[in-house]
Amino acid sequence: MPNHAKSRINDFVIKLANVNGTGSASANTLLMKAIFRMGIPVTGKNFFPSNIQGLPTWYEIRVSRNGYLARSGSVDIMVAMNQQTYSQDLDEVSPGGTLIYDSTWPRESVISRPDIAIVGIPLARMCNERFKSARVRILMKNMAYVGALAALVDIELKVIEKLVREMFASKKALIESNMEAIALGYDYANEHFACPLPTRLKRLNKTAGHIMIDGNTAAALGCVYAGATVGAWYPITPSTSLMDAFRAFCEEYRKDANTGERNFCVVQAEDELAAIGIVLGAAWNGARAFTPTSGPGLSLMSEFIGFAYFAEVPAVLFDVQRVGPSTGMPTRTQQGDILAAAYASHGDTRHVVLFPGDPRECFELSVAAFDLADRLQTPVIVLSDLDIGMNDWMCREFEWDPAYRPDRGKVLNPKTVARLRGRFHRYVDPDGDGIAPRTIPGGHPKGSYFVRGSGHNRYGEYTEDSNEYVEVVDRLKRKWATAAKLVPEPAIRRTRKPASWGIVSVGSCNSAVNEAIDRLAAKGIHVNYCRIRAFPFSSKVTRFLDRHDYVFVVEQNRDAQLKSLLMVETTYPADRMHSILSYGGLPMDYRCVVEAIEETYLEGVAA
Amino acid sequence: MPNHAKSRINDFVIKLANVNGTGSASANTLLMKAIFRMGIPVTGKNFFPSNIQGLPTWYEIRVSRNGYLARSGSVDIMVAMNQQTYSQDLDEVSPGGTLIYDSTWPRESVISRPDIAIVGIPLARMCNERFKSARVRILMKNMAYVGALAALVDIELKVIEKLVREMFASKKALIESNMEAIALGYDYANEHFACPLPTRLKRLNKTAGHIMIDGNTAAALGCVYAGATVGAWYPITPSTSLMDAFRAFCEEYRKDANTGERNFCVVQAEDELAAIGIVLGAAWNGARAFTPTSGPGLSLMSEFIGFAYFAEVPAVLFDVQRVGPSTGMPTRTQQGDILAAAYASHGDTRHVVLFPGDPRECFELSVAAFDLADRLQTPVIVLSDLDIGMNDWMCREFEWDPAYRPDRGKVLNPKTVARLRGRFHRYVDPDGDGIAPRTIPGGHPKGSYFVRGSGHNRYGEYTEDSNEYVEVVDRLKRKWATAAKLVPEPAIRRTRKPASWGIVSVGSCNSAVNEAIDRLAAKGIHVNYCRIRAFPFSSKVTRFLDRHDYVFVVEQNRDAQLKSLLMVETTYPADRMHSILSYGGLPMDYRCVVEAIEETYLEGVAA
Amino acid sequence: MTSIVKPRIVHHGLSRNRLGLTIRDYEGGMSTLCAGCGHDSVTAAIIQALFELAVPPHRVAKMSGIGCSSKTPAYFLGASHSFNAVHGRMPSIATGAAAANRELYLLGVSGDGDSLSIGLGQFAHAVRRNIDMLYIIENNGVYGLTKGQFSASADIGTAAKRGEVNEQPPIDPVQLTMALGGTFVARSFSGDKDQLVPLIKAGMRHEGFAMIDVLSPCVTFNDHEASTKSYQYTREHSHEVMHTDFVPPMPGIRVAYEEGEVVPITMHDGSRLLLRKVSDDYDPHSRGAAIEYIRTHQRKGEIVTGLLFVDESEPDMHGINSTTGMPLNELGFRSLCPGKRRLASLQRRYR
Amino acid sequence: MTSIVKPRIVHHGLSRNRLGLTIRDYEGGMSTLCAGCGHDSVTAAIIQALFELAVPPHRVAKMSGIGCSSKTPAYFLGASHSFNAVHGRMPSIATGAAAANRELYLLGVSGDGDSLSIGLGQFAHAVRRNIDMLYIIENNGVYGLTKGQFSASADIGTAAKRGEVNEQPPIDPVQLTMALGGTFVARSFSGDKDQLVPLIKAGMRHEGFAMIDVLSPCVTFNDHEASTKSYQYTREHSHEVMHTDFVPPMPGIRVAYEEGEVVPITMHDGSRLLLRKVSDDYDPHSRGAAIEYIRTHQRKGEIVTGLLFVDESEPDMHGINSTTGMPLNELGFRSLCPGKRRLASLQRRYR
Ligand SMILES: Cc1ncc(C[n+]2csc(CCOP(=O)(O)OP(=O)(O)O)c2C)c(N)n1
Ligand SMILES: Cc1ncc(C[n+]2csc(CCOP(=O)(O)OP(=O)(O)O)c2C)c(N)n1
Ligand code: SF4
Ligand code: SF4
Ligand SMILES: [Mg+2]
Ligand SMILES: [Mg+2]
Repeated sequence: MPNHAKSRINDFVIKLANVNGTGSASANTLLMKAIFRMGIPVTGKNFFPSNIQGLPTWYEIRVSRNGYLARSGSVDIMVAMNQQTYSQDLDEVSPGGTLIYDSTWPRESVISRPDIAIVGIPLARMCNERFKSARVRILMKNMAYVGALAALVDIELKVIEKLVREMFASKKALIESNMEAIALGYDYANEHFACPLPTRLKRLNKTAGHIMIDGNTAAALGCVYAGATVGAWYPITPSTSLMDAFRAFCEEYRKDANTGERNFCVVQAEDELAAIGIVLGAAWNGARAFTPTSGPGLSLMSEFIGFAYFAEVPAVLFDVQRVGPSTGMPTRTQQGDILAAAYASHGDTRHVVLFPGDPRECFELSVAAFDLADRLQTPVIVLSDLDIGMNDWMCREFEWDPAYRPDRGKVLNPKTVARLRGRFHRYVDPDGDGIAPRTIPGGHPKGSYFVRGSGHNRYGEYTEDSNEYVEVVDRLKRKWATAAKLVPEPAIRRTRKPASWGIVSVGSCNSAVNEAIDRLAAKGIHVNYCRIRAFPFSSKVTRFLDRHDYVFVVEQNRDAQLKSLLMVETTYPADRMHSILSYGGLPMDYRCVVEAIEETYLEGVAA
Repeated sequence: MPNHAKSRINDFVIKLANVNGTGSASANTLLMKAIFRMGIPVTGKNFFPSNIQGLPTWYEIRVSRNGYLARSGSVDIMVAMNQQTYSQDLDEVSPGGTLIYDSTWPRESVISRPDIAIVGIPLARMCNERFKSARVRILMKNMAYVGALAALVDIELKVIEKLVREMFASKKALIESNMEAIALGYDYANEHFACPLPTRLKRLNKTAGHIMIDGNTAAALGCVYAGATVGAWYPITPSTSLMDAFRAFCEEYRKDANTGERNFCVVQAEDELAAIGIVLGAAWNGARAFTPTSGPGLSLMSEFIGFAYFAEVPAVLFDVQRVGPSTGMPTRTQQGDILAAAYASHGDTRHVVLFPGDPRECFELSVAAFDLADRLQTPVIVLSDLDIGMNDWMCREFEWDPAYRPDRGKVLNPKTVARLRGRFHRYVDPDGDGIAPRTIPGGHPKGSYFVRGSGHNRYGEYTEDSNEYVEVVDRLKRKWATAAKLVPEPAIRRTRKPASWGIVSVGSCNSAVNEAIDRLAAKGIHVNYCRIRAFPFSSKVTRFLDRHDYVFVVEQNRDAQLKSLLMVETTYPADRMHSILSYGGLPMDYRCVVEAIEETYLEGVAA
Repeated sequence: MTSIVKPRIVHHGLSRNRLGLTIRDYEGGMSTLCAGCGHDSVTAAIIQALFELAVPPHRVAKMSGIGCSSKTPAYFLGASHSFNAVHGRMPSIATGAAAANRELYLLGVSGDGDSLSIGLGQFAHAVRRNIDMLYIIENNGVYGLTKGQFSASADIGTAAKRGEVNEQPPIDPVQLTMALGGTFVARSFSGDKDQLVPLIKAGMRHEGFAMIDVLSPCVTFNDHEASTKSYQYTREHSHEVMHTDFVPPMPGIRVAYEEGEVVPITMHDGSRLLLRKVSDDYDPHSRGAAIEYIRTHQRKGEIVTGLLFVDESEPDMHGINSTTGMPLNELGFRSLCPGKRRLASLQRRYR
Repeated sequence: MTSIVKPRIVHHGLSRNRLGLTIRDYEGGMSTLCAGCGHDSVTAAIIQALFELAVPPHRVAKMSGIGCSSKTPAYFLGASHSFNAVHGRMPSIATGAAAANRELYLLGVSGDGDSLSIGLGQFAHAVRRNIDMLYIIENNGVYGLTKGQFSASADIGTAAKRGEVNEQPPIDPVQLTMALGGTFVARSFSGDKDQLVPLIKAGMRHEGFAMIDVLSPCVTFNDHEASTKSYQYTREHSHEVMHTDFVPPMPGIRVAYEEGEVVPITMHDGSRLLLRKVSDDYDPHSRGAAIEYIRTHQRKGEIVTGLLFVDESEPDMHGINSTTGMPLNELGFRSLCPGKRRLASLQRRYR
C-alpha cells in the first residue's frame, strides 16, 4: 500500500459516500461522536438527496484541532460505499489522501489514482459471512467501516463501545452484534494495513463544556424553555425536525406522568397558511406560539404575516432556509430568504428577523424571539438554514438563567383593565415607544376589542379615513425604531492590529468567516468582523460600518440580499461594500472568503 | 344669497357627497362627461367605502383649463347629499366656495359658514311631487342636482341631454323622466339664484382626440389586443373591473355571432393561488394568459411567482394596488407593493415590473407585458393602482399599429424541433442573452421536457448538484440584464432652464408631479423629471440620476419603496435622494410635491 | 368616518337573563349592510340566542374572514373580543384560539365565498379536527362584498335560477361537512328566527365543531332582474356609459313554519326555495340516514332545514391531544420551563 | 448527480400498438422510490394503459405536485411534456393547461398529502369545474417524502391500525369527490394491475374529471413495527443518540381477485385491508346508489374498489364556457385582435 500522506494529526476531513436509506447515518454520527468524545473538535455535514431510499448521500467529517468548523474543501479520507459515485468520489480525494472502499467486489481498475492510497476492505463479504438476515447485513456493513476507520485513524475502541452501548440501551441484543461488526473492520484493517495512518487522531481536551447538536433541536429546546405552548406546522424539509424535537421534549417535560395530560398542543396543519393562522389565533389569546417552516412556506404565509404586522399580533416563525428560488433544492442550504423575511407581504410591512449563527444561538435567539414578539407585538422571524438546522455543530453548552421570566410585553391583565378609567383602546400608545398595550380575550369585559387587518384607527375601530390610517402606520414606524433598540446586538470580533477593513455577515457563514480571518491574519491581512444577529439593524451595526473604509459582506445567496438590506436601511455608502457570495447549496467553504479578500488586498497593493 | 366667489372660469373643483348605493355614480359620471364634452379638461375621483349600501361616498370633479388632473386639495363647490357628513363636508369647502344641499329638510342652523355661499334646493320634495315610485324618487334626486349644477356652473343642457339619450338608449322611457328631473333642478336654480355662478364653465376645445376611461378597462383592452385567450382571477377590489371589462370586450369581439362559441376562456378561480396556477398552466401551453389582483392576492401568489421565475414560465399579472399592509383599506389607493412585486417569493428571485402612469399606458403596457413575458419567459407584473384603475382619467385616444404582431419570444415550433440535430434541451442558452428556447406541449415528440421548480440543470433534468444549479441561476441573472435592455424606457421631461435637481416617480403620481413642476417653475424652481416605467431600471434611468446633483423620489407609500429599489439597484448615492411620500390612501395632491421641493430650495437659499 | 356609532338607548323594563344582562348587552354596532340583507337577520338571531344562553359576552370570541357576512361580528356582542381574519382563513385562527384557551366560547361567522372557495381547505380541516366552536356560514350564493360574482354554492335554489352557471354543481356545505365527518351539521334560513335561535344555542353548547349553513339572501346581488342580471348586462352588453351603483331598498324575508312542514320562500329575484323543516321525530344521530334523508329530499327540490346530524361522542382537538384541562394560556411559566438543572442533564445526550 | 439514467435496451419482438410503438416508448426514467413502493406499481399500470390506448406520448401532458407520488411522472412517458408544480397546486396548472389546449390528454398524479391537505381546495374546485383530465391520487395515508407524518387520509385501513391518530376521521377522496359532484369516481389498489389498467384507460377516455383513488402502500413509513412507530418512538421516547435512516428492502404487494370478490390484503405493517371489487352487474350511473353502496360496505370494514360512479353527460369546463373547438393556443392573432378600426370606434364610448 502506497503511503503518500504526510502526517496530519487531528486536522483532516473524512468524507463518507453512502446510499440513502441504508442506515449509514447512524454509523457516521457514531464516528463523529467518538471523535468528539476523544476531546477533538469535530463537525459533521450531511449532504443528502431529496429522496428516501437508493440515491447517493454524503457525510463530511472535519476534524480540526483548532476548532474550525467550516468546510475546508479538501477530502483526506474518502469512504466510498456507493458504487454509483465511485469515480466522482475518487476525484474528490486530495492528493496524498486515502480512499477506502468495499473490496468484496474488487475494482482495482476503476479505482486507482497514483497520488492517493486505496484501501480495499471486503466489508460485505465479512458481514455476509458473519450475519444471517439481509437486513442486518446491510446495517452491519456500516458498522464494519466504522471499525476499519477506528483502526486507520486511531479512534479509541472503548469510546466507540460506550457510544454503541448508549445507542442500543433499549435493545441490548444489538450491542454485541454491532460491536462484532466493528471488530470485523477493525481487525481486518489492522491485519492488512499499517495502522494508524499518518492522518490520524490523538486525544485532546478541547471539547469539554461543549455539545454536538443540530440547530433545529436547539431551537425546539428554546421554544420549550421560553414557555411556548402552541406549535403549528406543515412538514417541510429542512424544518420538520424542529417540530419533531419540540414534541419529543414536550412529551418528556410537559406531560403529566399520571394522567398523561399534555400542557402543550401541537397542530399538524393542512398547509402553511393554516399553520401561521393557528399561531396568530393562539398568540392573540396570549399563548406563546410558533411555526417552523422553510422558504416556500414563508411565501405562503406572507399575507398573514402582513396582517399580523398591522393588527399587531405576536408570532414566532422559524424559516430554516433551503435553496431557492421556488421549491428549490430542499436538501441544500442557502441564505436566500433574507429580503423575503424582512419585507414579507404586500404594503408597507417590515419584520423583525433574527439570525442565529449556530445551534447555541438557535436556542438563545428562539427564547429572545418570543420575548421580542411579545414586547413588540409583531411577528419575529428566526432565519436559520439547513446547515445550522440539520447538521450537528459543536458548540458551547447551553446555559439557563433561573431568574429568567418571559417578557410578555404590555399586556393588561383583567384587574388592570377593570381599574381603567375610561374605555380600553387597543392602539393607543401611552409611552411614546410605539407600543400599545393589549388585552387577552376572555379576561375582562372592558378589555374587549376588534382585531382587524383592514383599516383601523387608534381606538381599534374600522376606518377608511386617511389621517386615522396614517396615524396608525406612523406609530408602527415608531415601534420599528423601538425594535432597533431591543434586538440582539451584533457579535463583533476585532483584530489586535488596527484594521480599516471589516467583514459583515450573518448566520451559518460564521465558521467560514472566523477561519478566514485567522488565515488572512497569518498573511498579514487584518480585518474586523461584525456578525449581524438581527434586523432592524441596531446602532452598533451602523457604527461598525461607519468605522471601516471598506466592508466585505459575506452571505450565501446570489443576489447579495444582506448587502441590499444594508443599502436600504443604513447610510453606509454602497460603493464601499463588496459582496462575497456562495450560493451553490453547500455549507460555506472558508476559502472563498480568504480568496476574495486577498485578491482585493493584492489589487490594493498593486495599485 | 351671499356671493364671495371670485370669478373662476374652467378652473375649480366640484365635490359630491353621497350615500353609497343610491345611484349617485351615474349622475356624477354624467356631470363629468358633460364637462368633458364641452371641451374642458376634467377628471373625476371616486372615494367610496368598502360597503354596498348606506355609507358615505364622495366624488370629486376637477375642472382645469390647463389640463391638470391631480387633486388640488381645494373644494369650490360641494354638493352635500349626505346628512351624515354635513358638518365634515361643510368644513371642506374652500373660502369663497359654494355648498349645495337638499333643503327639503332645511338645516340653516347646522349648515352655515360666513365665508361661503349656501345654496339650498328642495331636491327630494320636487322629486317626490313629480315621481311616484320610491325607487325612482331616489334615483331622480341625483338627476335633479345634475340639473341644478347645470344652471349654476353653466353646463350646456343639450350636451347633458345627448348623454342621457346615450345612457338610456335601450330603455327609452327613462330618457324623458331623467330629463324631467334634470329640468326640476335646473329651473329651480335658475329661478332662485343668480345663475351661473362666477365659478363656472365655458366651452373650450381642449378635449378633442381624448377619451375618459379608467385604467382597468384600458388594461383589459390591452389584454384583448395582445391576444390573451386565458384569464383567471379571484375577485378583489380594486382589480375586479379589469376582468369584468375583459369579459365584456371578449363577448363583443371574440364570440362567434352564429355559434355563440367563444375564443377565450375566463376562469373565476377559487382563490389567488389557483388563479396564478391557471395562468402558468395556460402559458406553459403557449396561450397568452393573465390574472388581475391586488396586494393580498400578490402575497398569496408569491410561491408560484418564484416557481415561474425559476421554471421560466411567462405570466402577466396586474396588481391594482390598494392600501396595505394586510387586507388594508380596499377602496383607497397606494403604491405599497413595489418591493413585494420586484422581489416576490423566497429565494433569489426578481421580477419585471411595469408602471403605467395613466389608463393609456395601462393599455400600452399591458400589450408590452405580454411581449416581455413571452420574450423573457418570466412573470411580468403590471403595477397599477386604484386611482388609475378605477377612476376615469382624461387621456389621449389609444392608437393601434396594424403591423403589430405578438413577440412570442423563442418558441421552437414543431417543425424546427423535428429538424433539431440532437435532443432538445430546455435550459440551454444558445444566444448568450440568457434566454433558452422553449417548446409547447403537444407539438412534437422531440420537444418534450419536464417543467420543475425544484433544482434542474441546463438540460431540464432534476439535479441537486451545486455547479449545475449555479449555472442555471447565473444564466437567469444574465437574462435579467437582457430584460433591462428590453423594458420600456422612462418618460423624461426636461425643463427649458438648466436644472441640477430631478424628480423620479412612478405611476399615478404623474399628474401631481407634472402640475408641481409647472408651479415650481412659476416660482423660479426648475426641475427635470424621470417617470420610471419599468423595473429592472434601464440605463436611461441611471443616466438621469447621474446627471442630477439631487433627486426627489415621489411615491405613494410610507416606506419609500421606489427609493429603496433605486438604492439597491443603482449606484446613485443614497444621500442625494430625498423622499416625498404620500400614503393616506387618497390620490396624490400636487401640493405636497411643491411644498417639499420649495422647502428644500428655500433651505438651500438660506444656507 | 365610515363606521357609525349606534345610539345606545337604555330601555328600562327589558327582561334580564341569568347574568342580569339585557338583550342590549348582546348587541353590537349598527349594521352597515344593505337594508334587507339576510345577514342582519342572522345577527339578530345570534344576539337573541346568546342572550338566552346567558353567556358572559367577554367569554365569547367572535371570528370571521372577509365578506359582508364576515363584517357582521361588528354588529353583535359589542363586549366580546373579535378577530376579523384575512379572507378564508378564519378556521385556522379559530384553531389557534381553541388551542390556547379551551374555555373560550368560539363563534365564527363566514360566507359561502369565504368558506367554500378560498377557505375550503381550512374549513374542511377544522371540521376534521373537530374544533370546539360554532361556525355559521351565511350562505347567499354570491360574493356580496365584491359585488355579486357567483360563489361555489351558487344555484342552491331552483334549477334554472341563474341561467348557465348552474351547470357547475354547487358545493353544499351540509353534504360536504357530512362527508368530512362533521359532528354537528345543521341548516336554516336567515328569516326563520324560530328555528335559528335554538340551533345557534345548540351549536354553542355542542362540544366540537358545530356547522350551521344559513341560507341568507343577498338582496342586492341575488336580485335577478333588477341587479345581478342588469349589473352583468350593463357590463357585458351595453356601452359602459355609466356605473350602476344603485341598490334599491328591500325588506328582509321572514318565514315561520312548523316542524315537518314544507314552505316555499320567494326570493327577491322571484325565484323560489322549497324549505323542509325536519319533523319532530327526525333522529339526527345516524350519519348514513342523514345523508340519505338530505339527498332524498334534494331530489324533490327540497332543502332540508333543522339539526340534521349530531354526534356528541367524538372528542374535539383537545380530547384527541389529551390536553390538560386548564387553558394553555393560563399555565404558569414554572410549569412550562424545565429549568436550569434539567437543561444541564439533558445536554449529556449531545455529548 | 442524483438522477439516474435508465439503460435503454431495445427488445426486438416486443408487441407494438396501433401507433407502432412498443411499451418501451411509454416508459420513463428509472424510479428513485423505495424498493416495493406502491407508487411504482401505479407507474407500471399507467405505462401499460397508455400503451394499450395507443395515445401518442407527446400529446399527453403529465402533471403533479410535490411528494414521492408526485415524482412519478419522471418514471413514465419519457416523451411527454410534464409539469411538476408546487405542492398541492397541480389542479390549477391542469386547469390552465386544459383552458389553453383542449386537445391535450391531461394526466395528473398526486398524493394524499398533496391533494387532501394543502391541495384540498384546488382539488375540490377542479372536480367542480369538471376539468377534462385523469387525476390519480396515490394514497398511502402518509406524507412519504417528508418522512412519514400522517396525512388526512390516514386510517383508511383497519380501525386500530395507527393508534390514537385514528380518532381524526380520515378524508376519503372517493366520498369527497362524490359529494363535490365528480363525474368519474373510482378506487383501486396499486398492486391490482388487472383492475387498475382498465380504470386508467377509462379515466383517460372520460370527457371530464376522472378521479382514481389508488391505495398505494408506503413500504417505508407505513411499516408499523419497523419504521413508523420506531421512527416516532426514537424521536419521542428515547434519547436522540442516532438518526434512523434505514429503509429495509421490501417487496411490493400484489393482488388479483375477481369482480364481486372480497380479499384481505396484508400490509407491510401486518395490518389488513379488506378490498371489495364491485361486481359485474354493479351500475355506476346513480350517484345516490353509489354513495349508499360505498357507505354500506364501509360499515362492514370493506373498501369498495372499481369504477364507482360515472356520468358522461355533464359538460366539462369548455362545455360550460362554450369554448371554440380549436385549442385556444392555436388561434391565429388575427382572430384574436379586434384591430385598429375597431379600436377607434369603440373609443367613442369613452367620450
Ligand atoms: C385574498 C383576498 N382575495 C380576495 C378578496 C376580496 N373579497 C372580499 S370579500 C370576498 C367574497 C366574499 O364572499 P362571501 O364570503 O360569500 O361573503 P358575502 O359578502 O357574500 O357575505 C372577496 C372575494 C380579499 N379580501 N382577500
Ligand atoms: C409549500 C410546501 N410545503 C411543504 C412541502 C414539503 N412536502 C413535500 S412532499 C410533502 C407531502 C407529500 O405527501 P403526499 O402527497 O401524500 O406524497 P407521498 O410522498 O406520500 O407520495 C410535503 C409536506 C413542500 N414541498 N412545499
Ligand atoms: S351586498 Fe348582499 S350580502 Fe352584502 S350587505 Fe348587501 S345584501 Fe347583504
Ligand atoms: S417513502 Fe414511502 S411513498 Fe416514498 S418512495 Fe418510499 S415507500 Fe414510496
Ligand atoms: Mg356570499
Ligand atoms: Mg402520501
